[in-house]
Amino acid sequence: MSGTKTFSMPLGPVHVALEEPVYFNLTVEGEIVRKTHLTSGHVHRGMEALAMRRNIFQNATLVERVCSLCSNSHSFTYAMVVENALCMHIPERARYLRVIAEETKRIASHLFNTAIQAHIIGFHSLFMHVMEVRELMQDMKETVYGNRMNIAANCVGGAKQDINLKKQEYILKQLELIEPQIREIQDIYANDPMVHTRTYGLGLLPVDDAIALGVVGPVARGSGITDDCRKDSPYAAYGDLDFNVITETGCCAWSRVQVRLRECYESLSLIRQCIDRMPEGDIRAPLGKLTVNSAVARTEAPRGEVFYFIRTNGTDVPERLKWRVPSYMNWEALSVMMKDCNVADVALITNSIDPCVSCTER
Amino acid sequence: MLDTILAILHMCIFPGGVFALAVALFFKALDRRIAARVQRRVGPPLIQPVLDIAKLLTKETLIPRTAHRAAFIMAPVLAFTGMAVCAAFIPVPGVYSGLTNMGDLLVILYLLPIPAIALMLGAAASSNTFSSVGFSREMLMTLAYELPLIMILLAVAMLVGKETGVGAEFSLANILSYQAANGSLGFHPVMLPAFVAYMIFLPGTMGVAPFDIPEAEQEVLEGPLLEYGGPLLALYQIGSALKTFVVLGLGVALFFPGTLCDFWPVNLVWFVVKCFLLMLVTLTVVKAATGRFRIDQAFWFYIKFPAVLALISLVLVWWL
Amino acid sequence: MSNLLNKLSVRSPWLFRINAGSCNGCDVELATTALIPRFDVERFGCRYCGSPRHADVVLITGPVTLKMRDKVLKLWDEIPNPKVTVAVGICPISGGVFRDSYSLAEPLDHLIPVDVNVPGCPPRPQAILEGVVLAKKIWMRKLGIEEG
Amino acid sequence: MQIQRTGDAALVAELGTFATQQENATWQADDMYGNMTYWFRLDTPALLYPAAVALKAKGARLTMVSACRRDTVGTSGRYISYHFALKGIVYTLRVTLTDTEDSTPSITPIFANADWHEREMIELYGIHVTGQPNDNRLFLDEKLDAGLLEGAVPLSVMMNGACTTDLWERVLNGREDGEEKK
Repeated sequence: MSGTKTFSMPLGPVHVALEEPVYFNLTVEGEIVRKTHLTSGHVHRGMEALAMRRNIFQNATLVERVCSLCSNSHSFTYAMVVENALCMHIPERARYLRVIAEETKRIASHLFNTAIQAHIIGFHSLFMHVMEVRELMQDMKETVYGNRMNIAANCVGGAKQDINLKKQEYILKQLELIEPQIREIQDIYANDPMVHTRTYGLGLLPVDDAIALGVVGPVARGSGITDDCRKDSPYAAYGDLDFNVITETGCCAWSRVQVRLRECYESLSLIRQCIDRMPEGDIRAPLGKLTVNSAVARTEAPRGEVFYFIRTNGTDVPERLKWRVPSYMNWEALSVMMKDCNVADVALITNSIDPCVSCTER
Repeated sequence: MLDTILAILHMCIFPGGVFALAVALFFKALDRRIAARVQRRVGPPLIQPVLDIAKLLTKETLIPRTAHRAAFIMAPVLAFTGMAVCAAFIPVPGVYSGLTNMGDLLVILYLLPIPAIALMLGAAASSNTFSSVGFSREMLMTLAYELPLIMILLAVAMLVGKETGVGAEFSLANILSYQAANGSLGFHPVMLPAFVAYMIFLPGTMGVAPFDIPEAEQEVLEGPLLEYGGPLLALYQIGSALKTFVVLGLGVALFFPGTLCDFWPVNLVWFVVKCFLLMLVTLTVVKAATGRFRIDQAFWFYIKFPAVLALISLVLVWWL
Repeated sequence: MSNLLNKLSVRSPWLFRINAGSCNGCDVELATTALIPRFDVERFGCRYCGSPRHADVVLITGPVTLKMRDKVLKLWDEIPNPKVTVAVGICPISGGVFRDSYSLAEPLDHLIPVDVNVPGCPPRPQAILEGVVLAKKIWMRKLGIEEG
Repeated sequence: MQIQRTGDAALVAELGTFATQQENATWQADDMYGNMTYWFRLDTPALLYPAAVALKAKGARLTMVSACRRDTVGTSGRYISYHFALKGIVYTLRVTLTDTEDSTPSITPIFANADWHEREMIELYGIHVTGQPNDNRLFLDEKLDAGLLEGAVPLSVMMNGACTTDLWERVLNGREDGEEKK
């Protein structure tokens, strides 16, 4: 390949491998990337400004559309932060209902990311297979909540809709169907020679860098950091449920996918436990008193920790609503991962942090 | 004079031109259809490749302002004509013995890389960053798979030449008649590594998974083809379809040219069936079951496996 | 002859998608529609292409943000004629939940002629499929062929 | 079952020393699940740096920085809240900017991930961050003014993405007409 001449290669903002517009300017030497410069902001929709002009109920709809892949995490955390600011206590049943919705979205989101990885390495059959399996979760969301992406399961004070016995049976049946398929997928991603060659040892993020950059979610856990809000500061029903925090020590793209797929098993078990232990009762609590207050809330979204901050001033329009999404923390890690990588791997490494541009740029 | 007219007819109608294109497009449709079935989908109708080309012909041709106009237009034309000529050299055992007085393996060896060269020319002419990455990838891939190809052809030529006592036999017609007398080379134990090497060569030269690196949609947005659209893209597609016919036909001619009887339509169908089986094994199934290599991985893969396999055959032929 | 080609051509719509600042719900559904066996757009002869130069039907999602506006227009210009534009989701139509934001440009149909709207947040894959089928009809009309 | 999860007492005490000596400068609150949150109002923005060093020494992680609009505080000055997480407990340092002290020190040297937060603050609110190494735009288009959320943006500018009636006109006119904008 041509000597030491470098040239700059734009990647994006519209690129098939990236679901969303983001613009990398790569300085390339032959096939090796020497420098990456990221230009973002294509999906900046000024949502925080919008949130300060809408009331707390309208905002529930708005924040759900920060990003459709982790939409539930946003409405979930938003509901929590408002409840914290208003000093509300939500009914026991709602706490379990929220976990069911969250874990359902988590499985769908993890499978989607896994599928996209197969797509990027050009493994179409595997990609279609994973998407088809994910479709079982989509069916479940549509049947239970009425929408395939933005399921609107949460509202301030509890859950929007109850899951009756018939739906519970249906959910259990779907889980029964999906579990062996996820096991099969995990086996393929762990052992298939092609997937292994392309992803193992790719996009290394050593533990020290991971800590310094404050990465969260499967990216941190793929680098061996045990960090999970569901365990650190239990919320909803997570304190009463049994699950493990999955970690891998490979620090590479392969490990991150393994973390995601193994987390799916935990999610399946969490949904089953919820259906098993869910108490009868109300699903919504009455609204608390609007005062001048500040509150924070954090939850573990599929991509990592979501953090919300609210300042209320006694009216129904929040004075400040600010959130930070997991991808926001993980983006910076890309510069470490992409050090001297191959042009062919840029999209693959980017995908390995499960980037969510619309979340990050709001 | 008559020879020339006949040669042109061979290039335009049979086995090149119309026939090759019809077979190749039908294969392509079958390929997509079978891949779809493997993935539990319905897949496109069998006429889809024809529709695609018809559609491309109706679209407007956009030529980027920064592109080198003449080279940009010439490249797909070159790819198409190169392969149309090459297809005429492919013998159909029991029906047609190739252009005997001018055609031999060396001509095919020279003609085969034309689509790749045309693609590189087009990529260079379109002056686009992704195209130039595609260009360097295409070049590396060509280097990677041409090496085993040369050794495979050499092994075949040496074997036949040795047995018939002429040193190295490059005439396809003679290779065919040798096989008709002594059995197919594919069943010859010495040639087995070379045949396997040829099967690995096929996906590389056709640019399908796991070697679809130069045109990787997810990495370099179809690379060299990025700036092409409309009729020019159609020419590339026709050229690529013809190439499918050429490489499959060549494989059948070199390794399994056996005929069923003396009735030519039967032999024609038998030839097409063999080509199809070769495609099924080397292109369709492999494509459906793998992802894509990185360019360096693919390069070393070709140096490690097909080149070594072909070399084994070559050395064995030399010694035995 | 050219009439025949035109008639054949609409059976091979190649799709290209532009994300103009969407929350990626529509994009995920587009990927689902396109690529999973259950919906399989390939049976209509569709194919997703990586280059705008190969495209016939362009699917645009998201409210058009200021930063994406010029890029959307540029990409749209690079698609050879005849082309059909499909706006997927409620955002390109009105801005959806993001309307009134300082960061949005204009609704999509102020910028480029939109042929088909597929409303929904996000639309179901079946709705997107119908959008593509409608796009084929409009393409025929643009070519001057009667439906039939 | 309700378990109180409280923070590191030593850290809380140490951060308390940076807080204002006025009333209500430090407070704590727990949510319905028993997770405690700690809030500290710092005397001057300059104290942010040593407080961040103390948090870093304990191994805390910066989770978010949120700035507020100037007019929300009343006359002049505004809050910036720095949220840190340590072992599941959130500690928030609140800095007040006034007319006389209108800049905050950059904590990027301590927490590498503060970079984006600070740049966002600069471009959305026009806050001065002293020592911020990176002055590129993060999200906002060049066409928009920095400090956009500061509040002084005319409504007409804010509303340029306003919805039109186009869709409904189209629906009402009926699709069969085949009106196509050329």
